[in-house]
Amino acid sequence: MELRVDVQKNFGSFSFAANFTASGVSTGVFGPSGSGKSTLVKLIAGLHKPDSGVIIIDGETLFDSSRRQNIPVEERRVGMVFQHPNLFPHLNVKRNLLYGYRRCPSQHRRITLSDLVDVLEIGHLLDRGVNNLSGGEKQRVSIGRTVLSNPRLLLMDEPLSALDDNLKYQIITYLKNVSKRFGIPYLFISHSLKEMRLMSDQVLVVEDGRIADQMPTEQLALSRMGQSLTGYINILKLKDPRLRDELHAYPWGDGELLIVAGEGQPGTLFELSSRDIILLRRFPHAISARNLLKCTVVDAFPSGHRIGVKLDCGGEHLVAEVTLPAARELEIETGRELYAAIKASAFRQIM
Amino acid sequence: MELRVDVQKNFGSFSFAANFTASGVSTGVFGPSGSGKSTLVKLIAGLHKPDSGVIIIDGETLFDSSRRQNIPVEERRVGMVFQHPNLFPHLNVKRNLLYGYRRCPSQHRRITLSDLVDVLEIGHLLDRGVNNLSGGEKQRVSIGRTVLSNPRLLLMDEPLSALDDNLKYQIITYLKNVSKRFGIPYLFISHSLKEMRLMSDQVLVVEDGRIADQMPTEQLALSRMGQSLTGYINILKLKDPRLRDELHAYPWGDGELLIVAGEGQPGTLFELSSRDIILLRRFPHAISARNLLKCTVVDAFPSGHRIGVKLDCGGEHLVAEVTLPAARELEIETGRELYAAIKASAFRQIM
Amino acid sequence: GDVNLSVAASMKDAVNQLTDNFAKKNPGVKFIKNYGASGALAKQIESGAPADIFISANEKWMDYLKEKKLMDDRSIGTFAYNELVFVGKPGMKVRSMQDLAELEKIAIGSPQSVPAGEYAMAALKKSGMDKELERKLVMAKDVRACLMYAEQGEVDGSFVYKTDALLAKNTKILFVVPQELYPRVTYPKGLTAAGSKNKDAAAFFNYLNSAEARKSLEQLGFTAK
Amino acid sequence: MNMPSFTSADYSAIFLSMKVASTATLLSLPVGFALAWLMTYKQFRGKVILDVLISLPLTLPPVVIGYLLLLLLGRNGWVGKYLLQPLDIRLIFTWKAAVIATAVVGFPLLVRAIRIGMESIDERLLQAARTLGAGTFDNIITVILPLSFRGILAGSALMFARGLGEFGATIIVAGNIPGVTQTIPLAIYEYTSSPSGDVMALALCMVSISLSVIILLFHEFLSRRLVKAD
Amino acid sequence: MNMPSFTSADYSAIFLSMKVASTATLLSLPVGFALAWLMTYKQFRGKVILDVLISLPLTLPPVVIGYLLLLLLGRNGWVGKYLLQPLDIRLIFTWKAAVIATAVVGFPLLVRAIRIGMESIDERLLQAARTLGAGTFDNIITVILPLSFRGILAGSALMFARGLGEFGATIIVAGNIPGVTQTIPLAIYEYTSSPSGDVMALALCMVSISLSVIILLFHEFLSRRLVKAD
Ligand SMILES: Nc1ncnc2c1ncn2[C@@H]1O[C@H](COP(=O)(O)OP(=O)(O)OP(=O)(O)O)[C@@H](O)[C@H]1O
Ligand SMILES: Nc1ncnc2c1ncn2[C@@H]1O[C@H](COP(=O)(O)OP(=O)(O)OP(=O)(O)O)[C@@H](O)[C@H]1O
Ligand code: MOO
Ligand SMILES: [Mg+2]
Ligand SMILES: [Mg+2]
Repeated sequence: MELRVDVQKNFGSFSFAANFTASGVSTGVFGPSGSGKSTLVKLIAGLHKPDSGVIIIDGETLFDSSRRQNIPVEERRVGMVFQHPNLFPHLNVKRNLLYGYRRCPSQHRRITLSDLVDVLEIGHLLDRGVNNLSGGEKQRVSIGRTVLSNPRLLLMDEPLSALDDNLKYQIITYLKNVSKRFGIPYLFISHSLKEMRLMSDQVLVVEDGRIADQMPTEQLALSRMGQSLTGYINILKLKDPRLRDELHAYPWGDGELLIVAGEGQPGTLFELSSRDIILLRRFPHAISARNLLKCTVVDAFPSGHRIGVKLDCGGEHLVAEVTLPAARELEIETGRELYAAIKASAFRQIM
Repeated sequence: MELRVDVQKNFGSFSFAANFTASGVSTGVFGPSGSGKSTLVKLIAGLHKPDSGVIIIDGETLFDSSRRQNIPVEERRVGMVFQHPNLFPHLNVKRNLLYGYRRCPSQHRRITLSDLVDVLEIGHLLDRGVNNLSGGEKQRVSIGRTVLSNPRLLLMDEPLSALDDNLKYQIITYLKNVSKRFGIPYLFISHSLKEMRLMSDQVLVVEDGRIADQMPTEQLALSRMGQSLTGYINILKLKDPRLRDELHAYPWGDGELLIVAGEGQPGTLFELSSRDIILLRRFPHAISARNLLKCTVVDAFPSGHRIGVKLDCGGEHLVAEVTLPAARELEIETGRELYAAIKASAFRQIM
Repeated sequence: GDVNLSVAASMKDAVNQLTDNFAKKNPGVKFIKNYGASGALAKQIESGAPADIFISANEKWMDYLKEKKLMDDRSIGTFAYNELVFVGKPGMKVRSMQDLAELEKIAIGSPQSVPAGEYAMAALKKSGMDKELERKLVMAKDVRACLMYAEQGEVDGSFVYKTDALLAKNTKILFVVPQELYPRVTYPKGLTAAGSKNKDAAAFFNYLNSAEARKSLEQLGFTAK
Repeated sequence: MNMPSFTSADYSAIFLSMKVASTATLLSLPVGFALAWLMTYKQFRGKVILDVLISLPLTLPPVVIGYLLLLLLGRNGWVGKYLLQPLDIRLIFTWKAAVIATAVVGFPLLVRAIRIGMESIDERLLQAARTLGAGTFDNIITVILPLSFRGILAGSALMFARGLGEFGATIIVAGNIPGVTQTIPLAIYEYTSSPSGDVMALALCMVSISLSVIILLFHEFLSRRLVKAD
Repeated sequence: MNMPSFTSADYSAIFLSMKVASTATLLSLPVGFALAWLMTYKQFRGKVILDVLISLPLTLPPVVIGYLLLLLLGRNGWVGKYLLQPLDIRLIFTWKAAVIATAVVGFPLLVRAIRIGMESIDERLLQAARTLGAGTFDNIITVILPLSFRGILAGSALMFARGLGEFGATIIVAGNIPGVTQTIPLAIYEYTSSPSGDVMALALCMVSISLSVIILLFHEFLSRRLVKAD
């Protein structure tokens, strides 16, 4: 997908301007409260009309003020999940879910009700009215309704904040799968850098009504590493584990990573915080960390009051994070050989 | 405060029953989506009428079905923040904020507008109407409105999920301060174990329409340590740092903790994840971790697939987390002496 | 065939009797009767409402249609006469126009819209009482309302037609207004332009002039020619 | 007092009143809904003029409306002359004229009630429907219609009840012909203008009241179902 | 055509119509609001009966209502005999009687419009107000009243307009006394009763229409301000 946006919109007390081109499947929209994130997606969906500018998706012009072109919302095939669930109060859960599906031309109908219902855990709600659902239940139905409309672009405005972690990651996994399987690109608004990391490849940083920056989500994560509690999150694709002791051993680089076996199936996608990597100059003797990897510094860069260290461990890359004094002591510089200690419990299975 | 609740309520498709006594200032309500958290607080506020039972706050009966007693909502002085902001659309931000304040008997008015406005960062919104506020702005006004009503008990239903991290922790700090300074106890609903840890001392675990468990939040955190990404969070009170290298050195136990200096003032309250503590049998030589503490195992307990290790480090306690094989290798047992390595960047300033 | 009648509401009972009698003798004739205020009836006829015979409560609406060439001029004649009377509580000492000065409130029909009111006003003027009574007069919607005000005791007395006074329960005729004080109360009748081509209508129109018809009218308190 | 027995003309008046009031209401519903939609959601030139036109029948005495309709639909009126006569339709003095009179008089009530209902629909729901692919018409049918149902219901009840009581305009355009165009109010009028008619007039009033009670009960019932439907 | 000039009786009819319609509307507002609240938010015995009573004036022909009011308020009526006479108040045949007739006839419109407005208030706002310490009455004044303002506005406009057109009930209880109780519709009625009165009747109609245009414009203006007040 290629999304070209160059729009201006004035609300009197607030003015908004954006000029960017987003290509790729998953784009995040990140920024503080009141910065204009919701405004941006509403402009793209057609719910706000820009004062001037153009909006083009994959060569198709949705809006062009100079040519007086403005494709109506309902013909844009742009699905939107709002911050507020906005369920139709006169329809039950099932009819809400199917509202967009029924309006989608049949050649585009690829996602079906039954898949979705399981992931969102709303099977028991299907025949209920929507007015007395709990906050989380409403939001799940709202997500389902939009996904089922089989849009060509999905705009999601903080869809997950009302949900607890388990459900949240399950839904993230599902949304990514759907997007991948059916080729639906999306824009995803979130306050959570973690959600952002999981959901998007590139990110639009919104500040004070402007797109202040556009960068790979990686880079955003790296730049905010110092401020974030969880640091930079390394994402690792692993497969075919062997069981060793009570741990799973996954082939990785030229060695193995030992990871605590979660309940359920062995995973394929894991995250690892930069904070969970301890660097040592010399090989330690007994250490609680199960993984001790020999690696080489590829790059070192400042991030807030800390130093980000990019490591090459037998062909694979990892980002670790150290303080300035530690960096000096470890004599961090490109080419330096170090040991990285990582606890087997530090890995978190995403999928 | 002592809150005694023993109520039953049937909604046809969903039935709810709770029987507990909560004492203490800060009580969390934790549980999956649709389990009945909102229902519980609505029963206490008087917005749902229990089918039967009693609700007593500090010896004052709010509801007693056997005595046909039912103090009306507006006389309970129980403040409520809803999942949905529910702002009055016909009043501007300021009038919304003052709605409850004006109705609070003057002897109870202790929290005032100006304090609150700064913390919630809504000073620039005061004269705006509420209909076009952003999602986060609305929620902040909603929190402010309830706090300003100077209630004797605050019920907060996921008040923070629409907010970004910076603001979130700032508001948490403020809410705790307000609660402490004016002696207002609260019940706090959240999906986030972290928010829970920060906001509550004890927690009611809601499952399937029942109070499945009631325990110190510590214990909930410990028991969920294995499942949680951030592990168990050690909370440390520290003060009077010296600047050393580019780090702050805080006196702690019989030694010092080196912590990355954040922007702004040096903090007094820090959190440290159990995952961020690496245990070693022997003293390592160069290590990126700035803190290397000698400590003794006080207790070891299983948590999911891992082992929680309670350590005594010169008089102070810390909880670390290791995998089973690591535990064996380190020969974890009560009384064992170990080194705990902690990176200076692993600490996060809360206040 | 069908005969369409447009009849002033005050003539309802009389006309009902006459049509019933006529229909008995002429089973083939079906009457379609429309009762209303004379002005409304005239305007309906002007707008093309089906009407063969028009019976008005005063002459001005008949003249109105005549001017518009909607009536068969030759047929127009008087159907009946009525008399103006003054009703009030039995036992009240009111015997003449001059005695009205004693009363508090008097109802008359609205002089502009109600013929009975017009006649009453004329009588008041002629007897020189109009100035004296000006502030005591209540203008009623129609004669029926006049009578009702008196019956309910809202006014001390009302000017009504003799035919209406006969319906009274709580009031009775205190005096009959001398005929020299007001123009004669006339109910004109006529065939409309369309009605003149309707044989049954013409037959019924003739019947209205019969002795039998006259008898019916007199029974109800009208004066027939 | 013995309950007086109704004549066949009375029965047909009762029947006709119901027929006229319900036909007028049903015919007005789609038009009223469409106009309410237009007035609520669209900005256009001459909106105020349209609003005034719709509300006019409220402001003018029914009798005047009757005269105006007569002028319009009659032999010499625009509609009468150029539309009805060529098509050989006679309206004046038929029950259809009563329907038109009743519809015109009750129409402002219907439109206003539906408008109030529509104005309180949460706009975000309409936006959601649009992003889900519902075009203007689809949105009207599947969102606006059901969500303004209370207003439609209330408006219909108001209009039907008003229709049962309509007298002034009906007697002018439809005439007061027993068995043909005489509705309950017209029959009451007749009874009150003849001796000893009061009892019968009162009895017909009671019928009118009972009919409106039935309509109100039905309305309450539907509203409650609406609330219950969780 | 020369614009006919109004007589002084006509001017006083215009003035009186405005006075009567606005007095009736203003007096009915508090009662109408209270009843609408009762009907919307309370369940009680006899609710349906109250509903029927309120809606009755809609269902009955205005003239009948006039007669019923006369029976009630007149010298021998319950209210007249036991309340008005002892207090030495004379209503019948005064402009106050016109106000009462107009109020009774327009009341159902007012109440229904306010109800529709109230029914669409988000219940969660009322709950929020209660948790913030607002008791029932406080809630009514500070939340329900402003949020049902559109309904109140629409209802008042409806009622005022209906008041301008009220004829049947007024002419019975107030009489048709030029300069004292003759409102515009009564004056129109008089003009239409004489063959040459059409022009004047039409002129008065135009006045009535203009008045309602003013009211509607005012209503539109207030509604828009309501929307704009962001
Ligand atoms: N229609 C409007 N009229 C006036 N101001 C508006 C309008 N819509 C949005 N705004 C203002 O624009 C700013 C940006 O709003 P927006 O909803 O886009 O923020 P956001 O980035 O989504 O914030 P949040 O994370 O809190 O949802 C806010 O200050 C808001 O009050
Ligand atoms: N008035 C009601 N009538 C019927 N069912 C209800 C009612 N209120 C709540 N429920 C049901 O009770 C269950 C618990 O709802 P509740 O809102 O308390 O959940 P919750 O724990 O707050 O969930 P969430 O985290 O998603 O907000 C839900 O399944 C909901 O659908
Ligand atoms: O106001 Mo009317 O003319 O009796 O319906
Ligand atoms: Mg937003
Ligand atoms: Mg909830």
